Amino acid sequence: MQPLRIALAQLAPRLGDLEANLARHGALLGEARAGGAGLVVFPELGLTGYLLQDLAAEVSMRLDDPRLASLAAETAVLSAVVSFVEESADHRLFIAAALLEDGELRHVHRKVHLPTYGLFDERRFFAPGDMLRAVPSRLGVGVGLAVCEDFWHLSTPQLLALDGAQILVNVSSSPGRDLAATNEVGLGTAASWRTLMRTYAQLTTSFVVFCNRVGVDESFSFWGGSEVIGPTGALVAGAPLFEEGLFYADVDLADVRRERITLPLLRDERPELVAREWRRLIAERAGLAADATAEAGAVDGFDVAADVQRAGGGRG
Amino acid sequence: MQPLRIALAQLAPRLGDLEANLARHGALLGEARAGGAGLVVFPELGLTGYLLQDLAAEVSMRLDDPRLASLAAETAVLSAVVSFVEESADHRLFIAAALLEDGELRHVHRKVHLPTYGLFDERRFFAPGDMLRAVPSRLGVGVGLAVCEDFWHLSTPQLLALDGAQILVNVSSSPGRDLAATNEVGLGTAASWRTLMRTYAQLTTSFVVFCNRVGVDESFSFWGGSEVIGPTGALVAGAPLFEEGLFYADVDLADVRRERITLPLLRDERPELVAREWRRLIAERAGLAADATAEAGAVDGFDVAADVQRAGGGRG
Amino acid sequence: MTDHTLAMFVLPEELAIDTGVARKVVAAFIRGQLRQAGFERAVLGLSGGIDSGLVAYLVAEAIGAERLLCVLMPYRTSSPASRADAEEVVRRLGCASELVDISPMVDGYFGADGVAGAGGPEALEAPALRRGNLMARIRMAVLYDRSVTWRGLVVGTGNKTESLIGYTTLFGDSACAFNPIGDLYKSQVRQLAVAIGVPEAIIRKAPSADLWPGQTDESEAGFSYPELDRLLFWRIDKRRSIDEVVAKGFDRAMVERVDRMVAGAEFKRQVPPIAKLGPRTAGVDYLYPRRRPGSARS
Amino acid sequence: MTDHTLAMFVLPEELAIDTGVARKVVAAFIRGQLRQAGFERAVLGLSGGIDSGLVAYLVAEAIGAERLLCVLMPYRTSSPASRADAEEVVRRLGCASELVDISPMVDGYFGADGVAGAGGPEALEAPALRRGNLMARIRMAVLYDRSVTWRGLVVGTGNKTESLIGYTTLFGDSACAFNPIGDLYKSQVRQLAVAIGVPEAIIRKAPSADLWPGQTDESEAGFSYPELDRLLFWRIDKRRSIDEVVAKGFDRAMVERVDRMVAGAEFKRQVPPIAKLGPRTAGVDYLYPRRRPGSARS
Repeated sequence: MQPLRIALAQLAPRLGDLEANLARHGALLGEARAGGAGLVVFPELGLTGYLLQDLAAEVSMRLDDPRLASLAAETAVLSAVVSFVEESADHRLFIAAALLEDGELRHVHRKVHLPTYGLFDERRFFAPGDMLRAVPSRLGVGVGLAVCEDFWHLSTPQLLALDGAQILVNVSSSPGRDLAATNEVGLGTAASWRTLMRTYAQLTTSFVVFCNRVGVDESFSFWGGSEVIGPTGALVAGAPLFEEGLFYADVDLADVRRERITLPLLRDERPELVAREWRRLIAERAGLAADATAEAGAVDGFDVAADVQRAGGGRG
Repeated sequence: MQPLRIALAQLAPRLGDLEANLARHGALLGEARAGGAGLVVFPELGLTGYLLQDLAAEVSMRLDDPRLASLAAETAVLSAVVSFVEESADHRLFIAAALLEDGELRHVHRKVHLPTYGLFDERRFFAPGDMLRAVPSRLGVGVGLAVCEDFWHLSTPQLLALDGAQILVNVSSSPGRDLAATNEVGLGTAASWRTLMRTYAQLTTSFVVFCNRVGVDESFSFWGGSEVIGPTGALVAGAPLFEEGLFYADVDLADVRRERITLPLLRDERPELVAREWRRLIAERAGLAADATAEAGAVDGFDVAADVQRAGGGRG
Repeated sequence: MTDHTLAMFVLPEELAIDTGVARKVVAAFIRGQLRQAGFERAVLGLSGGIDSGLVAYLVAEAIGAERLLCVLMPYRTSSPASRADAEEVVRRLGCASELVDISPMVDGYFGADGVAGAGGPEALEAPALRRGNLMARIRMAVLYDRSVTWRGLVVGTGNKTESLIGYTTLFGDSACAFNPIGDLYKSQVRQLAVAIGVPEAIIRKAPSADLWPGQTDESEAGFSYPELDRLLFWRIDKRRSIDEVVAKGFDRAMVERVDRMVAGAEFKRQVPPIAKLGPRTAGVDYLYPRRRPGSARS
Repeated sequence: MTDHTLAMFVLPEELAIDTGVARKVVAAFIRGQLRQAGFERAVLGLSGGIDSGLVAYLVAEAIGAERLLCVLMPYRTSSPASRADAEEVVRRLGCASELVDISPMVDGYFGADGVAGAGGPEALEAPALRRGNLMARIRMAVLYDRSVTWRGLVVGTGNKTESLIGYTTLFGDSACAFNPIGDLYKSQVRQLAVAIGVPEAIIRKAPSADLWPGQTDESEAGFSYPELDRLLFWRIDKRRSIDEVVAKGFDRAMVERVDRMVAGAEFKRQVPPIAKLGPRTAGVDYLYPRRRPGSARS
């Protein structure tokens, strides 16, 4: 039994108001500590609000910003994930999620996948991160940080889990939409997220901690519905839709070991095969290799073995 | 003496009206042929207009589109560069520039650098290309195609020239702006473009052919000012600002050889060194190597030899 | 395709929404818009129709009826039944209301009883559409004046169907500080109106711009709202091509006509373009959220 | 910092533009906007001030004066000098003009001579700002009605300075089909007005919204246009921080005040937000150019 109380800080940040949001984060950290939490997770851009546009450069912080250090100082005997706009030395702006532990900034994940389609325009204002890494934590397990859209690419949870994460943390600012979709929550977005988080927890046999904001930026209403999913893919606890608050989930970290013995999917991963196929795809896209999936007559490409196909020359 | 007449088709496309623009391209090809041109260059997205937004998916063409074949059919004993929205088999949309020669589609360049900042939002609607390649042409020299923003990254002209291009063709939809900038053309954008095209021509000792559109899409007025620059960096011929028309430039392709003997910059390029440094940068950005430029105390990083720096461990 | 038929109207199955979630989202939206702007109250023009009636209920649910002012702005030829319906909404909600008869302003321009107004003799003969557009703009001007005296933001009441086909007056009924129902098709407005308790008479009656006696939207447009809503939903929200919606059973001539209406109304849904001349231009490369620190009324 | 002083006004050096290029861009913009919308004519409200005067000249240069209608819309207390200046522009350009006295419409709402109008007795005491806003909106409504009879698009006449600080009436003077000078600061408007030949009297006089006799923009705002334009240029176009512009010599209190004005006016430069509820919402994830094949008036 390795019990851990996780606090989901499902808050509504004030758009562009860094000072107010910093104060609110500090207050919630104190409240969560009093509530017995060992890990507190805040949503994507909880310190700044989401729809910043040109405000992004005005609320950005360097990693040595004293305001971050002050916030980190409130994490004695506590782990917290907070999210903000990070400015690098060469003046790129990133959507960052940081792991704060025991008073220190332990690790920073820069959002890798910036959605720039439909209602999202992140690439216009932000640079993409270049790294996906799990990090050891004071909780005794590896933690993998991801931000919102990072989880809409299958490679993210897979790489983080293979890199040693046993808790996958996704912090999000997911706007509610598609009210007409027929599903149990009455909101297309929420249903999609719930499906994929259960899939990731089960396939990586890890805990998935999802913290999504609430409140309104411009036209968008963020739907909350933060959740903790166990390594079997079953829900541990979920926060309500659209309601602000601090919501708790009690987990037994030993569930990870039990599930990984029972369902050894990670043991059976094939990193070499997968990396080789990625290299092939990259070479093909760069025109350095013939297309082994035979774009024009795809049936062959999907059916025959790769070496046979390559001997045949593909599409050329 | 290897004379070539280049026609700059500085036109104002009709936004979203593929049929009208195809007809106009066909007519101008005929006119340019009658005018003695051997190479006709049309602007970026000349077949569709620039500010397409969600229209992009409605005017896209597969490379086997019969309308492209019809246009190509009008290039007997002629080279032409045209630009349109290309849809790939996996439904990505690209801003494409194609070299049409002797009735065939010879080469397609997919815009690599999609500006998504300030007044540009290309990444929201388009996928970036994965390749930069020079291509042999019926003109007897290599041609390197680039689209607008591709030229705001120094590596583009350099790679194309090293890959064998002797004519660098940039097709653009550059919106006029910054009227208050003090310079000889009264338009900040135009002055920047002129500076960099002269630089590229001189440093790659190649012809630079720049075709920029005119006309209005929404708030944007495109400024034209198409140009042909010789391999010494000197202007051969330029089209007026903001005026629609077919403008000619007569060049002697033998100037490339003369200039490359006189100023052997390409001979003196250091591909291995440059590629090695790119690999180092990529590894550093991915956290796989210590930062040799010592971000925190940058003075050391810029002054000392790389191996000394690396031995010292950099920033860690 | 099965239609999901309620007692009062036809609700196409694919358009049915979770009204509980919708009310939560809309209430949070209304409160958020007011708070960010530094306001506590709201004002809207109540016509007696379902759109403004629904918005009145939504605003009352979000911030309390005591913070809502409904302004009734009839013209002398406006339908008395509409006014009675509007008054019933005010009575049931218990919100504040004001009556502003816009006739003197409208007649001051178009003239009346054969006497020319400011618009000159020609304007005496102005057709109903011109009159309707001027009235919509006069109502906007009145509403914005009332927004000063009531110290409340103007809430928009246009729905998605009319916005897409352009059945609105630019700078008239479409003008507002924010719009809680602009992403709901007429059929969804009806569904939500039933859920929140808008008077049945208002839900049942045929939608009308009330430009002349007996006018209804559907007779004028030539197709029914459930039909039009479904077409727009498949064409726009679900990105179906013309051929694909025709294959679903829609009439090609209707599809093409609606396509033209949607394209022709694009300008009504956007800010007017400014010729780009300087280094940084609002809406082009100067992009800020509508409300940010320092932007609320203090 | 050296100021580039012309005879008629102060033109800060960093704001000087190439007026030849500006006229080319603006003329192409005006022609493009009309063509794409399927129109050949234009209409604008001519106040007698420099902004609308300049736009009249620009439109005449782009499409010919015979395709331009200038509408003069005085209220009974409007300055007769302004009207004379507007008439001089019309005379010099040789364009069509119409005079619409908006007094009956305005008085129809606010009342007059102690007799209440549609706005009720309270409105008799409405302060100048409320009156000015209603007048701006009434003028918009008149202009849009004239746009129907003249078959021309409404051309906007607001400049960048007033748009940034919010010195405009939402859905009033800022309402238009397109705006050729919205990206030019007041100082640049003056420079271009000199270049194109706007009458000197119009260029020389102090800018005023004419809300009350003797009102001028600069006395009301408390700073001069050249000073304000330079500050906005450095803060916004050149992205200088507050500290950086203070280091350039601007007064910190003025900088902070102007910053608040710009932030507070953000909503005037954008379309009203719609609560996002459906899969695809205009302006959010349904994004089309204002004009596309099928969208021009046919």
